[in-house]
Amino acid sequence: MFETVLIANRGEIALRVLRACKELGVRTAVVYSAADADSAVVRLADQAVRIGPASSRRSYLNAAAIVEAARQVGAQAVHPGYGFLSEDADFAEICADNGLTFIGPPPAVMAALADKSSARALMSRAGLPLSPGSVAPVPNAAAAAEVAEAVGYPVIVKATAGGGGRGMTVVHAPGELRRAYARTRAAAQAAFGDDRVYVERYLSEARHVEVQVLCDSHGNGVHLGTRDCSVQRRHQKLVEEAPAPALPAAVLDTIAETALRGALKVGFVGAGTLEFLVDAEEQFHFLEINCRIQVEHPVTEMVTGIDLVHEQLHIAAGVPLRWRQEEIHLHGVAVECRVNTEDPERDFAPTPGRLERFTPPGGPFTRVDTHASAGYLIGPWYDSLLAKVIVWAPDRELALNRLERALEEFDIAGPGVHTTIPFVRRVLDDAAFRKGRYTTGLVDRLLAAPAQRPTATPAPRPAPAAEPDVTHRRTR
Amino acid sequence: MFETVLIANRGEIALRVLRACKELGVRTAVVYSAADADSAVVRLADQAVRIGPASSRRSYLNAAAIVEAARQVGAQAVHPGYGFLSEDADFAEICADNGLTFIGPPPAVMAALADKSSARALMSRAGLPLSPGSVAPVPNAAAAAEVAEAVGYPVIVKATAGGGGRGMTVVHAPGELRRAYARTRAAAQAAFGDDRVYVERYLSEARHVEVQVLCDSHGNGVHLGTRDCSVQRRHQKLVEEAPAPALPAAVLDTIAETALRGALKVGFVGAGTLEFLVDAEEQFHFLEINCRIQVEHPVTEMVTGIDLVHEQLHIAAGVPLRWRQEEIHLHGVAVECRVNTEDPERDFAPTPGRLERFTPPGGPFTRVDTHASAGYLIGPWYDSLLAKVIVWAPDRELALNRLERALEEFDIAGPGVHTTIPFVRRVLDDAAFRKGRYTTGLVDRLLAAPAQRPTATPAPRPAPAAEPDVTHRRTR
Amino acid sequence: MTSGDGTTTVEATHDAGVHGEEALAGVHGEEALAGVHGEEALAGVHGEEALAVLRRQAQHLIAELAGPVRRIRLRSGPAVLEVEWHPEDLARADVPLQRAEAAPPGAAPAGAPAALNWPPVPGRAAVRAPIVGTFYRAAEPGAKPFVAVGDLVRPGQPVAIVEAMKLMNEVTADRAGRVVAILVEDGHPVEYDQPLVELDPA
Amino acid sequence: MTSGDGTTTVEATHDAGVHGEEALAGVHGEEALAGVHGEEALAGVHGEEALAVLRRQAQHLIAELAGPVRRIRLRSGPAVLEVEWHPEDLARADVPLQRAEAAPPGAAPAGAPAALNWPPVPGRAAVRAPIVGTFYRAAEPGAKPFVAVGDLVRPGQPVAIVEAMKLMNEVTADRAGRVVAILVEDGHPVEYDQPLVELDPA
Repeated sequence: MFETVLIANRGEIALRVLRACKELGVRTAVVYSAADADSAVVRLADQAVRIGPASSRRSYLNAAAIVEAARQVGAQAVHPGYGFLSEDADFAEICADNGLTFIGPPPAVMAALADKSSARALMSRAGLPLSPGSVAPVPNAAAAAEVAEAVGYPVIVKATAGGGGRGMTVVHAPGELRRAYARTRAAAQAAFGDDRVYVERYLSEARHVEVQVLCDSHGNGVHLGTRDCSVQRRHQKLVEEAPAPALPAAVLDTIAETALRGALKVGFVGAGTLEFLVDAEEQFHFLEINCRIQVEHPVTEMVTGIDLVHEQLHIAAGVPLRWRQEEIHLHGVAVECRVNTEDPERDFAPTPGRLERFTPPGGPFTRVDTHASAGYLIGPWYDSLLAKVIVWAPDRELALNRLERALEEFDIAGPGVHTTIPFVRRVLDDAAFRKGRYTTGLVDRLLAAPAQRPTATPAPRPAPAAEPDVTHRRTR
Repeated sequence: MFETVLIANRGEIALRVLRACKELGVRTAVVYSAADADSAVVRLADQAVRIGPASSRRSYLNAAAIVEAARQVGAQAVHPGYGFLSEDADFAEICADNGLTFIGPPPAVMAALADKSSARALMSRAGLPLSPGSVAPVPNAAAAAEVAEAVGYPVIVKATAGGGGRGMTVVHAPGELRRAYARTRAAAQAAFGDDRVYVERYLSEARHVEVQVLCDSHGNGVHLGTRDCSVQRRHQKLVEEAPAPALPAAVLDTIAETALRGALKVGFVGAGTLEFLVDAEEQFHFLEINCRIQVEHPVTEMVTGIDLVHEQLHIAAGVPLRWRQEEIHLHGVAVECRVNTEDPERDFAPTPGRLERFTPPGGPFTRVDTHASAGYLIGPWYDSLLAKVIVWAPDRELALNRLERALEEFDIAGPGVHTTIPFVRRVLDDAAFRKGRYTTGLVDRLLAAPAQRPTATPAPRPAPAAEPDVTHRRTR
Repeated sequence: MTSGDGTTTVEATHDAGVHGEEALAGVHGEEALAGVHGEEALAGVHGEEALAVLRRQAQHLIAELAGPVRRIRLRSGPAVLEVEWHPEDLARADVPLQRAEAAPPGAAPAGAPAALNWPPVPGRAAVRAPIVGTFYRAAEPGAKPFVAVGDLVRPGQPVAIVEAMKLMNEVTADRAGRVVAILVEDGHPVEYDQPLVELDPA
Repeated sequence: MTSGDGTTTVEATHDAGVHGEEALAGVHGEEALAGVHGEEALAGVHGEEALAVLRRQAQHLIAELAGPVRRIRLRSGPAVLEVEWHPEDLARADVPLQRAEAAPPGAAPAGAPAALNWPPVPGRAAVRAPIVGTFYRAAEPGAKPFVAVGDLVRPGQPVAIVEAMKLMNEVTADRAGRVVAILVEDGHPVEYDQPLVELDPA
């Protein structure tokens, strides 16, 4: 095992990684921006290095500063968390060049998989079913229209360099295609410096099902079952659960086994997630692979008893996988919801501010991952994720009851601070969600329906927030 | 299931019961004293009734006020938690007389088991091995000396009406017996209004192993394995774990099965705990049975996945047990420690005060049960239990590492407030504890050794606290 | 709003009328606060703790009071907290102490019923429930009530009964005064310490 | 201790000598506080929030400053927080703002190194590290240092190099002044924004 690991992230995931390191007896060092000087992870780390100002471009996205910090603290490895540089193959390579173990797949594998189009091609060759559409980028609007005609409308035009909610446009009719194609290319060029796009059939009422895999550096791999993350608003996940509900066990097994085969074929190493869309006919289609720990990894931990960040560290240290597939059992149901400091009533706009009260829920089978505490100042600089509440229960109904109970307990208050808790509670109340028969269309349906506001006096509206640093605001 | 349950307790256990009720869709009502008007459970309950002043004799021990409150809120059942009236057979009977279900065993069973001497006799007839000594109370000092000679010194003189740490005297040599006998009788008369005592062999270096049972009102029962609670200071438990470590599985199984047989034979109903001492030869001796939820019940929940308070409610509502013994599996290891507001450097004196900071640990497989939050005022009136930190891991070493990690995170500060966390960390550091080879002598050994104080500036000493209400300060 | 401590004082004035030269928005109150703070600096954290309690209590108090408040004053031992508002700010008298904080969004109104928010007028006294139970104005059904509005009562005079577990607990006045109001309907449940009968002390 | 906001001011006086009539333990500072509080009442919660920020920053400042402090004053926009201590209370100047709070018991000293506790003397300026890296006083080994104590520097004049990832980042003075101290040893690691060279502004 490593002697010192540098945590190159902030917020709840930095704390999550710190916890794993401490539990394994690894010395912890963390980088931080000037805005995070008072953060919990800085307080708890064995060492902390200030690497830049609040702006993430000059701090958490600053590869040179991070490598310099790793050198200063004598770290052997860098854990990138999620977001920021976690899927940046260049950063992984810079780490390698400086004698640091990047905790993730080898740089070449990352580079191949970060490009969505290339990942599609690789996974298709590895035997994974893709949604109908182009595998290679389409060279021009005419080619795009050809693909769209072939697969049928609606289609989605996606940037190969895009991440999650950004760089994609849904096209409902042939007349819209040319403009959507041009716009997506331009947006992709602006956002990612890469204007290649591809076209695939758009499944509006599908389930987002993903598979957690662990692969070591000796060619072994296991899958840890499925998660359903269909509760999304503009491709931002809000509620996640494991295992995916209301699908036959045989279908889930097939998806999980297929995913693991694909991961092993492309030489994946570490903790990764393969995302699929499952249509109404229970057919599944590969979407993309994420080469890092996911925000929603705790639901898998709770149903398997396996600490995924521990396993990331073991794998990065060269330890062979400690389980065979038949030793991994899923117990019960785990559900996570994200508590973002956003106002669902104002189109989920971020609401920074000082937390005057912050008392997370506790009790049986209830886990909270958060970097916040009473008195914490939510700045306008980063991601609005404030806390994750994760519960476990022997069955889904009890798990949902438990999550409702936990959210009712969660006491968060500060001038101008709003959270997604009221909206999540609407999701948990929804009849289709309760039955497990929901799709990625759930959130739009709820947003279209009139919200039943609690009768409490509305809190005063905050002053408009400063523009958040968007680099970190991608789907995970 | 009940429509409304009245929670007749305070602090973390009141919140624990409230959580269980909410998860089962049961309406919650809670009683509170004037000192607890701002408590979390009062905030979260559907209804709250102020039943008296801070003094527990006039509030949480006031049976008439509690029954009156139950009538006012229309409750069908009363959950007594632990401590206070939870093992008061008279209270259970008053509940029954007023048409309320007392969540616990039938009053007659409780009455028989609350008397330690009677419980010993019943369990002996049920086939449980007792430690050598008298079964019936000893009528005079001469009879006590006779028993002591027969079983060999040291012996312990125990009040039949005693509870945990109170009403017991250890006698090391024949010359001390007469005085110890007289003193224990007098103390028992003063404390419990009942001066009967009995004599048994004293095992100074034994393990405290207890068995959790669940018995329904239809004659079915299961055990949920063992807990080790040997880390005690003056019979107050500080650290508990499940399952009991470093004993052969066959021995643990025998203890658990024997305990369940005993519980079923005496007509026990509900969630109960049978306590045993296990000597160096791995022989086990019945100590007592507790007819209520225990403080340390979460460790059993974490290794079984069964919510014990849910089961108490189901059993009280007449539902047959939902598991057969062979369906109950233990996974991994869970460890709990109690965070009391006491100063280990001043003989564990309570340290009341206002919490300026209170940030409990979070993260994977980490559970915190607490009624406190930032700004909470710890009054001098009640028990000093502030929080319980419970962790789970696949194996014991990782569980202990995780508990250390969690305690390091726990940020508690307020003028004059001290906690048992530094002392618990000494326990976790102890080599014998680490190996699982510890006995009830561990804490005394640590207290005799020079403590390695952290080098931080000592905080100012608080003003002497008001005398706490001792009625609630018994071992559980 | 008493905390069981004999030295605790809480006053609230509902009067929205004119006010004198001292009512310089907040300054008067904060000066009192500053004075205490300065004195207490020598005594370490105790003064701060006491003031924190006062602030907290003031927040609760403001949240509990109905209608615009002009002035509040809290004292606990040597610490004093006093706040006075401008008349034109009456509608937002809660802002400086953040009324929103005292009522967590989404929290059901549990705990103290409205009747515990007492006294409505400074100087008034209350006879309070000695036990949780059912309030009765008369010794038995159909009998004459112990007291009626306008009556003068002596210390020790029975004014009501609270029944708990079929035991009748006589409630007596602890001081002389004129009955201003009966605060609970006959036969309704009451909590411990709930004001039952409002007195204008003689 | 700047927060990036142009209107933020922090002053700390280490002078333990005599002081004038204004030094009435805490009252002066609290009066300022009270004034702000009163003015800000109309502006709603912003004043309170600003003051909470000031209080927090004051705690940090006190925790970071070495030696006895006589007076601190923080201003951020319209909000002001000022505290002044009696000279005989210098040893416990931390009490009113609870120094203990700023250093959680048991927490390892992580985060900002001692050198970030700056400035030691009001009015002094610092040239700070623009990036995390290694501090060098000269352009190359054996060369003459860019500056030495006592030198006068012009705005824009190079005063040091911070090397990061083998790139040499020239550090230049942002104002004119006399070099009072070199705050970091040659070849030692520095964090972002760490004071490197202390200037007495000209």
